[in-house]
Amino acid sequence: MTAATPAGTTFREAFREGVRDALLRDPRAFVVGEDVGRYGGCFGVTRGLLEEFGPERVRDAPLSEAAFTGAGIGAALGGLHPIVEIMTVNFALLALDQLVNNAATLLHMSGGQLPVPLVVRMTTGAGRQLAAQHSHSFEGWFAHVPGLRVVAPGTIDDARWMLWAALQDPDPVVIAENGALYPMTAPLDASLDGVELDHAAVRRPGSDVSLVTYGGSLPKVLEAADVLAAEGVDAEVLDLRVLRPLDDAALLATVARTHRVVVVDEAWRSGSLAAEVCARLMEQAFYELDAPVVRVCSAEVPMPYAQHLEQAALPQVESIVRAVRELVTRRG
Amino acid sequence: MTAATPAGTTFREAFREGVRDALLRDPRAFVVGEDVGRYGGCFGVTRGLLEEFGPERVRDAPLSEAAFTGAGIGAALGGLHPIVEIMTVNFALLALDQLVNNAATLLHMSGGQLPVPLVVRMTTGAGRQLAAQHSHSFEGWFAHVPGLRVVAPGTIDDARWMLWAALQDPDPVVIAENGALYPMTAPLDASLDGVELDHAAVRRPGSDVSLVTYGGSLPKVLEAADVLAAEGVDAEVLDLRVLRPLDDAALLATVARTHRVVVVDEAWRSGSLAAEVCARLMEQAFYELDAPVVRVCSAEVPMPYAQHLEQAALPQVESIVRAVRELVTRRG
Amino acid sequence: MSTPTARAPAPGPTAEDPGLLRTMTLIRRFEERCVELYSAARIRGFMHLYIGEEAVAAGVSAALRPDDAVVSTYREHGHALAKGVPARAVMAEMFGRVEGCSRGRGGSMHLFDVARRFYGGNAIVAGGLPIAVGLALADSMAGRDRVTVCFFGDGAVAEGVCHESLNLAALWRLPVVFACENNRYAMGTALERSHAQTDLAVRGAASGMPAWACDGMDVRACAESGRRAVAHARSGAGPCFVELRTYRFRAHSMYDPELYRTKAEVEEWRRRDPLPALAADLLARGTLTADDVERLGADVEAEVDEAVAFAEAGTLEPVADLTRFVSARDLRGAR
Amino acid sequence: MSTPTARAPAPGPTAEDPGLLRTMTLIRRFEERCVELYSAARIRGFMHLYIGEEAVAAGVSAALRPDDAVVSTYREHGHALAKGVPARAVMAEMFGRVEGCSRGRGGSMHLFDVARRFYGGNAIVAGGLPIAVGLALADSMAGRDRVTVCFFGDGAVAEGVCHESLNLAALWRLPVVFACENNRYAMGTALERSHAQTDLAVRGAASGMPAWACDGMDVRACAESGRRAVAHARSGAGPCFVELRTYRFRAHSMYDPELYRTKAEVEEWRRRDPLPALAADLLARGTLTADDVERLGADVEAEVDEAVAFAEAGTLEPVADLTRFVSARDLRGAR
Ligand SMILES: Cc1ncc(C[n+]2csc(CCOP(=O)(O)OP(=O)(O)O)c2C)c(N)n1
Ligand SMILES: Cc1ncc(C[n+]2csc(CCOP(=O)(O)OP(=O)(O)O)c2C)c(N)n1
Ligand SMILES: [Mg+2]
Ligand SMILES: [Mg+2]
Repeated sequence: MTAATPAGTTFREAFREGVRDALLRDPRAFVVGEDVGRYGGCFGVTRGLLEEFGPERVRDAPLSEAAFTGAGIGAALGGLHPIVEIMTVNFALLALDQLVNNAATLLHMSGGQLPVPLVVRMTTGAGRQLAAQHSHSFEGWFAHVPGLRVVAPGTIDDARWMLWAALQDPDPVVIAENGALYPMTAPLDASLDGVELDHAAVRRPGSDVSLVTYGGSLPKVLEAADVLAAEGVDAEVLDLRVLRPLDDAALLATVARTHRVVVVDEAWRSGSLAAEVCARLMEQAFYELDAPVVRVCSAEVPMPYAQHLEQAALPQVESIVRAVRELVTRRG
Repeated sequence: MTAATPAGTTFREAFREGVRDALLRDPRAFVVGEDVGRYGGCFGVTRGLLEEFGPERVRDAPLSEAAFTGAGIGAALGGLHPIVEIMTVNFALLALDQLVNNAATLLHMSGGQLPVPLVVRMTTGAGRQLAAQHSHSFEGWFAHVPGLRVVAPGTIDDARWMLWAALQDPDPVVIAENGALYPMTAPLDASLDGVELDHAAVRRPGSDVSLVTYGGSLPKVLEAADVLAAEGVDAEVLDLRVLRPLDDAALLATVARTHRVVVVDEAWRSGSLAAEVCARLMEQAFYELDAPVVRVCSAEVPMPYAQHLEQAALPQVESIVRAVRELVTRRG
Repeated sequence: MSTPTARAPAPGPTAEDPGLLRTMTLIRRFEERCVELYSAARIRGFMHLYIGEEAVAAGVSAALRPDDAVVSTYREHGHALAKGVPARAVMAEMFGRVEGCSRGRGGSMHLFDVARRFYGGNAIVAGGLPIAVGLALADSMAGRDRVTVCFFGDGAVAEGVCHESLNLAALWRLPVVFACENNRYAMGTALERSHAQTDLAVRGAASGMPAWACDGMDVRACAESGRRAVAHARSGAGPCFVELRTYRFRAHSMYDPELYRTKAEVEEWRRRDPLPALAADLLARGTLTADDVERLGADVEAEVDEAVAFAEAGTLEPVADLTRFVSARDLRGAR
Repeated sequence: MSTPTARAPAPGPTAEDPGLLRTMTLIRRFEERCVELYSAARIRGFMHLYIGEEAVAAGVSAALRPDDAVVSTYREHGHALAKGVPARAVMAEMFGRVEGCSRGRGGSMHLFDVARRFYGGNAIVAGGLPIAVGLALADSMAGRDRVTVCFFGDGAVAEGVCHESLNLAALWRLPVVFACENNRYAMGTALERSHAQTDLAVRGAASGMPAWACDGMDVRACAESGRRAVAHARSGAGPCFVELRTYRFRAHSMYDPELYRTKAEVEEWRRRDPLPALAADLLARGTLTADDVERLGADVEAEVDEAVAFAEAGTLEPVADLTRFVSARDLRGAR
């Protein structure tokens, strides 16, 4: 189904295949957002789709995040399967009222009459020197809202298939795509023809410590796990995948195996999704823990432009490794 | 300074005195928001102030949350001390971009050139059958944002004095006023002439368990503490007061005294401020805890209109008491 | 594009008139009963009355087909009743009953009835406009000739999303009728303190669509503007904007002390009450007899009585079902 | 209110012309150098070039006093230089140096210089408009006769907050000049795909303020419109809206493949390049000699060279200071 060679698929291509696949297989699906058509998508994800599917189904919208997101909600009520693209999560703040007060509430406020089968894609994350208004990770905010499902692909297969699963979901689904992933390449599993949106996934089994993460931090965490392996620390890597609802069973299973947990989350530490993971472990796995859960998050600062400052603000392989080293050497 | 008799001051009157005091003492201060003037404030807080201070300093704004909040930011840059009133936190979502991308970032983005001495008041919370679009508690979201200070008055004295302290603060301060407090009455401490915005406060000392809460939940928690006292459980009540930055020292001090903690927060459980409190205790007080921290939060549902459902969705004295009973009887 | 300020001339009588009178009377009596029930604490939360504005809902809705959609605000009892949502279902909703049109989850501000395509109660001012645009987008992409009417107030025109939505609908030539109910106040804020340009139709026209104002106290004018607007939208020519100049006789909500306007002003507008005006005209023309009018009133009273009885007899959702309807996954097989 | 579409007639020469030529040349040379430095990875992140639009910044800014304020976007190099922010401080900022006008915290999209009242770089489209309104509100409440100019693009006019801000400024009669740089594209979205009403001045006028369009490729027309607009705002008569019709010669940002427009279209607009046009006119009129023009070019080159050298020599903020400037409490005594 994908044109790219298994060895060399970029996340950008995988996301594009996902969107293309949706437009091919679901006649009710259409894409709407700023510059998804003629421009080819601000990060190139939708390039070529306008030519293939035309301006009705690959719909360029004016700079009106609130209106075209709300229109997506209305179109979903009207029987379509809109795929709304908001360029970045920073701009999604302009559409947050529509997503929280309408998309997430209509089903409940109407006593079950109004499901909203809407999919909203947005780019999140930092690392490209885009400074304080283009580098946020607000996916944790969406994960606070009952009525929304929130997913964050961190692997090439999830990048390829999560959109289709989201389209099948009767609830509004927010897909948080970390921008740092787009240029990365990985082999696609050719045998796969879909993924589910309910469970976390162990990306690397291990016995000494659990590294819990998602999205753009996953590659860093896997790299850290390799570094640790070389030091004799066998780390398990749990990819949350679904940020709402959280997969408690997977969290409990991994802590039951390792009894030590480090949560890696690119968001600002206070009030991050990592905090919720800590709270779940506190509530449900307190007696399984040999040591307190540790968080590796971003420094609490609007993202600076200067490269050395930005890199210092973000979780890095080194800082993750350092945190794990400290944790595993700590006595229970 | 307050006209009301110490015995019978309502929170509404205390908030009004705070605003009035600000306008009397700070010539650069002015109030702007929807219906703060002629209408008298949607919850009556600013009633009478238009007549006393005139339409320039008690400024009715059109329905334009983003624009008048952003204008408040600009006015602060221009040397004024704006007190922006956003009717409720639900509508504040429309101004979130301005608060997050401008108010919280301008100082940093400008390398220290642009402090934003802005105060934003907003009503939060549920309990009045206002249903799914008027009952949110998003103060925890603001507490996630570096560059903002977030406070939540839960006592009559904080209701009276926090605004003045916020006006003195060089940073943007969000004041989350829980609507359920407005009609409540309590005696004002006549000897007080101000409060600080840095520390949590122990509202009731105790030795068996710590109840950590803030804002509109404080009265419920104090009532629960009385019920528990009758049962021989001596609960300490810690009022966070300042949601960002959190007062870690106060959290550690209380857990060091009681070794058991229940966090009560009216927000939806997942991703609530209560989660961050759990995370802080996990990180800094793990070995002090005799049992896992327990959260009492709102059910994860858009607030239903029907009274019995809404009451069932919110933290109540009974549910708090029940949670504490379970916790204190649990073996360490 | 018609000049924004053009006002439709007051049209003559039509066969619809008795129906319009009945709809207006139903809304009026229904809400008068709501006031009593609110005082008796049978209805709670925020409740916004439409009394005085009935000509708008009755007139505009008369132009709609059952399969046309309506998106409304928190001041929506009139729009719901005019679209055919049963009075009993609306009343039961305000009582918080399972039998309510939103199962008691929504209350006065959140009335819904998908079967009647009433996508009603949005309590975020101007929050419903993009939804109306989306409903119309779905119709237009599916090649259906349905129309979506979106009601909103004068205050809503100050919200940015209003302009985004007007532009989107015009740009994509969608079948939306933007029905702006200009009752001269946004809560306590008078029109001229909300807008530098108080001729609201000008704002609609500036987004590139036909826009005009009409007398919202004249139900025939509202019906005429409704027909014209709905015909325009259904023709595929894109959206249009109608400013209906009306007035709210009662307070903004049940909590409003009305400090911002004079009794005299309210009295002046009450003299233009569309209900007695139409009844008198129909009697004078002999279209209806005194008996007819009396019977109509009695019918409506009976309907409202029945609605209240139905609501009183209604049941409460079990608390065990509190978190139902948060995810549509529960619905699979559920309903 | 002047008719929205009225275009100021191309005015004749003024004594300002040589200054305008220098400002435009500085912006042009500065950005041409930025392109080289971006390819050399000395500058990173998003960078948006103003090349082709220089007449707007140069012309409008010429009407400002040093104490007037400017609020801009992410495409702001030109506005910053025209307001007098030193080229060296701008270049150092893009190098991420402490010596940059934002201490390297902001980069190309976030240039600030409070001393020169440049409240510059806002990278949320239309996000700067309410800030400009607030700055003007502060001036008007303090009785100061300062003016605030807010630059934004054609795409920004589709954002709701743009309309909220226009209304607020008009309602409160604030001294704001809304300078809409209509370069016909919002990233890859052409004007007619962003707006049903492509005459953007009509949108400004609909908010209740004088609004007109002018030729943004003619620096004298821009200067004339700037004078008129600033005088209007300073007079206390409230805000006004000027649509400056211009064109971006380069890609939207350094990542833009420009799939959405033809080379021919770009070529056509390049023929209207305001720099050679003004230089030729000044030579023809004998206002400047060939030597003058050459010297001006050499001056500017030297200024840009010096800016680059300054930036290269700049220092980096210590990582230990990462979280500085998050709270203004740190500033007490700090700077
Ligand atoms: C975004 C938002 N801001 C504020 C409110 C509070 N509020 C409810 S109704 C209202 C006035 C709306 O006026 P208008 O649009 O003229 O409608 P009307 O009530 O007059 O029918 C306000 C300010 C709200 N519900 N939503
Ligand atoms: C709210 C928001 N949405 C989207 C973007 C991404 N973006 C940056 S510039 C731009 C185009 C803006 O066009 P225009 O206002 O015409 O200004 P120009 O770039 O042409 O100068 C877009 C869509 C953004 N920065 N902010
Ligand atoms: Mg109104
Ligand atoms: Mg443009």
